[in-house]
Amino acid sequence: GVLAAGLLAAVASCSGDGTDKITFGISVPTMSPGWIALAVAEKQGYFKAEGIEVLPQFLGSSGNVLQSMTVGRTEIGTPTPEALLPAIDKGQDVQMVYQWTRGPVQSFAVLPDSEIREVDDLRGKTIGVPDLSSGVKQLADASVSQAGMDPEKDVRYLSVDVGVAAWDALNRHRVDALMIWDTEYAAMENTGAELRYMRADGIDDLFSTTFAANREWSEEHPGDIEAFGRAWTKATIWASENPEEAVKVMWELYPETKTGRDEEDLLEDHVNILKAREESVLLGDPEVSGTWGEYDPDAVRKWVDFATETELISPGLDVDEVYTNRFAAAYNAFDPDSL
Amino acid sequence: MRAFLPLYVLVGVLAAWQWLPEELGVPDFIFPKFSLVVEKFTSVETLRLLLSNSWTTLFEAFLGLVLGAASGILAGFLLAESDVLRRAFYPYLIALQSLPKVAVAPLFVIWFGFGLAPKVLIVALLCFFPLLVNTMSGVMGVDANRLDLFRSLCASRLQVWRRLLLPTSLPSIFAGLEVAVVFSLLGAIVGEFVSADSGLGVVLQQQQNNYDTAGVFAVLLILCALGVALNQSVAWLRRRVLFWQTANK
Amino acid sequence: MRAFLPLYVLVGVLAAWQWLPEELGVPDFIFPKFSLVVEKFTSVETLRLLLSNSWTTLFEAFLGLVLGAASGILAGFLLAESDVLRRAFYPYLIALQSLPKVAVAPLFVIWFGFGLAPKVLIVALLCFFPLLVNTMSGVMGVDANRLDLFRSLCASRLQVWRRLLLPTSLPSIFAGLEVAVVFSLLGAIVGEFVSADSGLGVVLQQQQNNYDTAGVFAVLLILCALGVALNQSVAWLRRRVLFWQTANK
Amino acid sequence: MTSRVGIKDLEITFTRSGEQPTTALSGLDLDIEAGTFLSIVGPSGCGKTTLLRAVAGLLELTGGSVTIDGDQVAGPRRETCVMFQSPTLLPWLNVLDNCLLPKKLRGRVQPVAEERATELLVRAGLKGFEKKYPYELSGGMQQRVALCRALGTDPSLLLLDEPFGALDAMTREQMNLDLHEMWARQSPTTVLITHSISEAVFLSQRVVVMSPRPGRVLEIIDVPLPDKREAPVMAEEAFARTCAHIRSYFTKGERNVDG
Amino acid sequence: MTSRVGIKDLEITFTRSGEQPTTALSGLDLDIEAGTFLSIVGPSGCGKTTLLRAVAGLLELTGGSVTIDGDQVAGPRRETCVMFQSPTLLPWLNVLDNCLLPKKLRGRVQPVAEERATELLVRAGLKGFEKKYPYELSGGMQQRVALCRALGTDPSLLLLDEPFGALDAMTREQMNLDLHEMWARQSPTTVLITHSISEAVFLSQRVVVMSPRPGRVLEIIDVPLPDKREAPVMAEEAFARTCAHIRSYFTKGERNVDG
Ligand SMILES: Nc1ncnc2c1ncn2[C@@H]1O[C@H](COP(=O)(O)OP(=O)(O)OP(=O)(O)O)[C@@H](O)[C@H]1O
Ligand SMILES: Nc1ncnc2c1ncn2[C@@H]1O[C@H](COP(=O)(O)OP(=O)(O)OP(=O)(O)O)[C@@H](O)[C@H]1O
Ligand SMILES: Cc1ncc(C[n+]2csc(CCO)c2C)c(N)n1
Ligand SMILES: [Mg+2]
Ligand SMILES: [Mg+2]
Repeated sequence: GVLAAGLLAAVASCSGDGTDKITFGISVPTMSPGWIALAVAEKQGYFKAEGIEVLPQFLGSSGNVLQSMTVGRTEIGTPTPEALLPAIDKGQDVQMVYQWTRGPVQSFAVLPDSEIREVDDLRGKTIGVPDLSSGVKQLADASVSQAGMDPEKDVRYLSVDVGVAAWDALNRHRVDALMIWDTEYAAMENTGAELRYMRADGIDDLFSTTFAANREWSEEHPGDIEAFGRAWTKATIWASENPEEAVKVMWELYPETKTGRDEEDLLEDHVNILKAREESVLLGDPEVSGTWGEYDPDAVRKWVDFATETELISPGLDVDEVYTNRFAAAYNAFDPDSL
Repeated sequence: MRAFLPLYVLVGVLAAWQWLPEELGVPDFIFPKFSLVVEKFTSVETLRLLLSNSWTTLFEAFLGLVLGAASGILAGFLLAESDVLRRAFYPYLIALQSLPKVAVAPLFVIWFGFGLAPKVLIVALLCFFPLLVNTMSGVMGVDANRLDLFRSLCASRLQVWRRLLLPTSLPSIFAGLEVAVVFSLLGAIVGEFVSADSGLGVVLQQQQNNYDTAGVFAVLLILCALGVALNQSVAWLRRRVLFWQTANK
Repeated sequence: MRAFLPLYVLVGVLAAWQWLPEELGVPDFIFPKFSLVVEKFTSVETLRLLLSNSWTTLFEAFLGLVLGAASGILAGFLLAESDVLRRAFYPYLIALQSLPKVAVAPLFVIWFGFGLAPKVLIVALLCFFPLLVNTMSGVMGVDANRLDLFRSLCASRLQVWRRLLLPTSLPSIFAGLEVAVVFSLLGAIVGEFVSADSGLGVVLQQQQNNYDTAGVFAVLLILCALGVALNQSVAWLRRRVLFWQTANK
Repeated sequence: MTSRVGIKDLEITFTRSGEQPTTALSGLDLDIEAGTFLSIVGPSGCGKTTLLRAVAGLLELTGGSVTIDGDQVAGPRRETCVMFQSPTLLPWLNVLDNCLLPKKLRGRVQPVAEERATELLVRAGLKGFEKKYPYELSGGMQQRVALCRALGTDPSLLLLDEPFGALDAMTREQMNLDLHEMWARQSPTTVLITHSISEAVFLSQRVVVMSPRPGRVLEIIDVPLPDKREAPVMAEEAFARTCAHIRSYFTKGERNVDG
Repeated sequence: MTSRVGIKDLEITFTRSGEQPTTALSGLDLDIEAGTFLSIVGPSGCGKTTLLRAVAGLLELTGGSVTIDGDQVAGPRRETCVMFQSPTLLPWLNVLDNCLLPKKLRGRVQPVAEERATELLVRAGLKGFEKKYPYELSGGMQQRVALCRALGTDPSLLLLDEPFGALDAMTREQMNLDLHEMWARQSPTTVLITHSISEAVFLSQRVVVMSPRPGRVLEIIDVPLPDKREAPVMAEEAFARTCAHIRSYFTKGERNVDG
């Protein structure tokens, strides 16, 4: 009884009081080079310089992040749109506030010698996805539909997890193609795997993981959001310019990520993964255009339309309500050369 | 009055489930109230979906339970029988148990493919241990006089096993079974989480993903009901089989 | 000869682990041979990492075990004591157990925060049931004559509990503990898989990320070792406490 | 420190669903005056133990009533002490702790209680076995421990179910004398079940002879001997006569044990 | 169908680590000729049960040797049958199945074996209880079931540990006669532990008197009675004289029960 009470007390005290502490809920289970900006911003003091303290929480999936946001345990979360839009549709009062991955992170992959050349060739084939329920599969469905096939009948899905299991399934021809995402493919290639990628035309604009915040909180703490976004931007830039340093920073702050091969190989591997993620993060060169974290209204509309079409959400969701660009100027308000 | 306590508790639990979330202002997609969950069971389509997937999960759980329980009981007798065997193999069996199922599930998928096998094996692995330990513990508790009786009658090891140790350890084995039968469901779900094309675990993930919390709760409710039903079947069986234990109370 | 069986088995297992993967042409990142796993333990840095994370996991497992076991034993006695209580509450406890931990772990994180609490609770939930069932089963097996003795001495319920039912059910409780102590590790890992910043579950996932299968096996090896050590501690304790059971064999 | 027991029209039937019920006792009447030493003899399986357990409040009656000092017996009572037919020692307690169990259940064990128990054990020939565990004792030794446990409680109603069944003649005689002495000193109402007719006569003021199942009282025999009993009593003619009278019940019919 | 038992310099000591060892038997010599009926009497705790268990091959000897028909006893033997001091019935078997257990362990139970067991049960006064379970029986009834179980096995060496301790005088006498009759018919070598001196003399050809612990043989008394025993034998002078002789061992010292 006493113990339980103690635990609950501990729980109560760790839920932030909201001034300068921001709990950042992340939709993957663990730290990875794809999220290296987090480590960099911390280590380089970008968060501190902005007067905020960020408490990162790896929550495993977008759903968990969103739920955590509803009960106010997480201020800023990193859902994917296919999880976020239905939540908004169901009445969760959240808003996209920072455009992070500006394009899709996932694509089909096949072995180099596969007879599958384009998405059309997938007819009658088996596609490996991390699990049958993930957003990955929804986008796979969409891609297959784009190519004029019926995802229910013309292809088969098999859940193959990620990592070794997924690679092994492809390699042993238990599946004909994989549908996973950038950083996972990079990790596979790091092990010497050779992959050939394909993407359906129609889903090019469907950006992936993005940052969202509780609307009420963001109205009360606009400064915190701006501070966070600016620090994140700085870290992203720094990491893209100093990838090796960035990886070492990650190792330092997250020592458990430094495991596996010897240090040099691992450094190369992690830089590769980081680079893979940057393809979507740096898409359209936001540095040049000064549009870090800013949403392209058309891209958002495409997403909402797509979600409506695929019955993820009911028709009539107001596009302007799901995102805001009002903090975007602040994200870009710094001197890149000062980094 | 006291006889009605179970009923009161039931009503209380359901009432709390119905009213508390609303009272506390918890949104439906975080903790849906009871009526919303019940609604899930009113659509024929949903019912059919739940039914067919429950069947898959139950089947995996059942196969794994039979496999795990049978080998657990057998191993329990073998290890209780011989000190040498116990010292030689028990540590490895414990080691096997200490492998987190969530971590080995992907390995199982690699080794055993995507079919029934990995799920059944995970269930078996989870059910094996309670029966192993409880069988051993039951055998240890055998009355020394009865053992002497059998020894004096020159009973073979198999006879001692069948006519003395088995009945003696049955109460303990049944306790193990009561635990294992519930764990078998958990194991099937873990297996389905990693790789499956049907089963309640898949439905659960899909509904989580669709933000259909009431659906998630409906599946959890089904799992609870299955767990209770399985457990109570074992308890019922125990009362039948262990008549001499309940009768003299 | 027979006394050396454990040693032979150990050597056999390790030899198979070392040579079989190569013989069968299994790639290292699917099933690394033993020497590769051992190598993991040669770097001071890795060792330090493993040690500190083992500590986290052990701590969670231990807290949860204490919480779950204590409440399981207590509930076991209460439910064994009263038929009405059992009928009123046992089904809910089973229902609670039937909730797949992998599915409720995220809910726990949301309800109880990111700290120790959700992991400890998952562990407690997992450990609760074996002890509940085994305590109840142990109490049921009490000798009717001994119960009459206590009744004839007008012993209070608490006295019957403390001086008769507790010692009587100790063998069964220890069997439950032996199971629970191993499950406590599994629970901690499940909890860490959902949300954690340290612990063997985190290391495990990182290694999976890095395709460091040898590292995964190293962590699994540690978990096995911890499981065996915990289980053997309980077994050792049992032999001490249950001296009257082992002595007359 | 003594209790009066009244048994009226007692019936006890054991039923197991789907089986023929067994009527152990039926229409049994018996009054035991306060402070009496009463023995019960009867064929094996006639319901002696059942009667004892009914008086101890350990059984639900299916008919009739049992009263102690005028109160209906509804459950075990503090002033009653039972020694069961089997020793029923707790395997996790050593001999001394087994003896002290009743005291422990009634509060803290005073050093004087421990001395008392040790003394009883020594008188029972168990010196040096205080720290041994039950499984290290012979059958007769276990029985003696159980008796010591019962005698240590100073009850006002003492119920003994074949306390000396596993003892040799001499130990038994010695224990008989000890029991008599204790009864003479504190005169608890004592009910003794025994298969030894001479023991019954030697120790009791009254002997109840029971019929085969369903058990009833055949006769209540007043023992025509002085209250103070010592070994020479057994040589008296009245002793032999009473024994013979009781024995006649057991040899009357040819084979009337059990049904 | 009979066995010769030889016991040489037998010593049995029980040790528990950290405790003082108990020497139950020391330097015990005894030869039992094939087909003899031999009884053992001695104070409670003197080592009778221990001796029986050693002969049955259930104990590891700490010294000396036990042979049956010249073979060293290394474990339980098929031709030996033991009846233990406590009934040791299996609670999950009914009375008849408990009796048939030895047969079951030796192969399929023939209908004739079942008839035989039923008959034994009837002779033991347990008619109508064949389908009851042990907890539904009185102490004495359980003991009779255990005896029926032992007698049903037709052993060539029969070891009985206080088989009649919980029986009333009359049932006991009847069972004595039954046992004697069975022995006379099949003459297995029989070792009977009893606390009843008259029972020992009535049934046996020889009576062994044991000393208090550590148990040794004090005297082996040949019973000067004809091999065929019937109730009138007890009236003979030789019977009374032998009983008195044995009893003298139990009354010699003042209080020499146990240590
Ligand atoms: N729990 C029970 N269930 C069913 N029948 C019972 C139970 N206890 C006793 N009996 C029956 O009641 C009758 C009387 O039993 P009880 O134990 O009182 O006999 P007893 O006189 O003490 O015999 P003994 O001298 O052999 O101990 C017996 O026939 C027995 O079968
Ligand atoms: N398992 C054991 N461990 C330790 N000591 C034992 C054990 N069994 C018997 N003893 C001791 O050996 C001695 C002889 O015991 P045994 O049971 O042979 O006596 P017994 O002659 O059969 O007595 P009784 O007539 O009371 O049955 C006793 O002092 C007893 O304490
Ligand atoms: C940056 C980032 N990388 C990977 C995932 C994992 N993930 C889970 S579902 C899904 C589909 C997204 O379109 C992806 C990619 C993530 N959430 N965010
Ligand atoms: Mg009785
Ligand atoms: Mg004995």
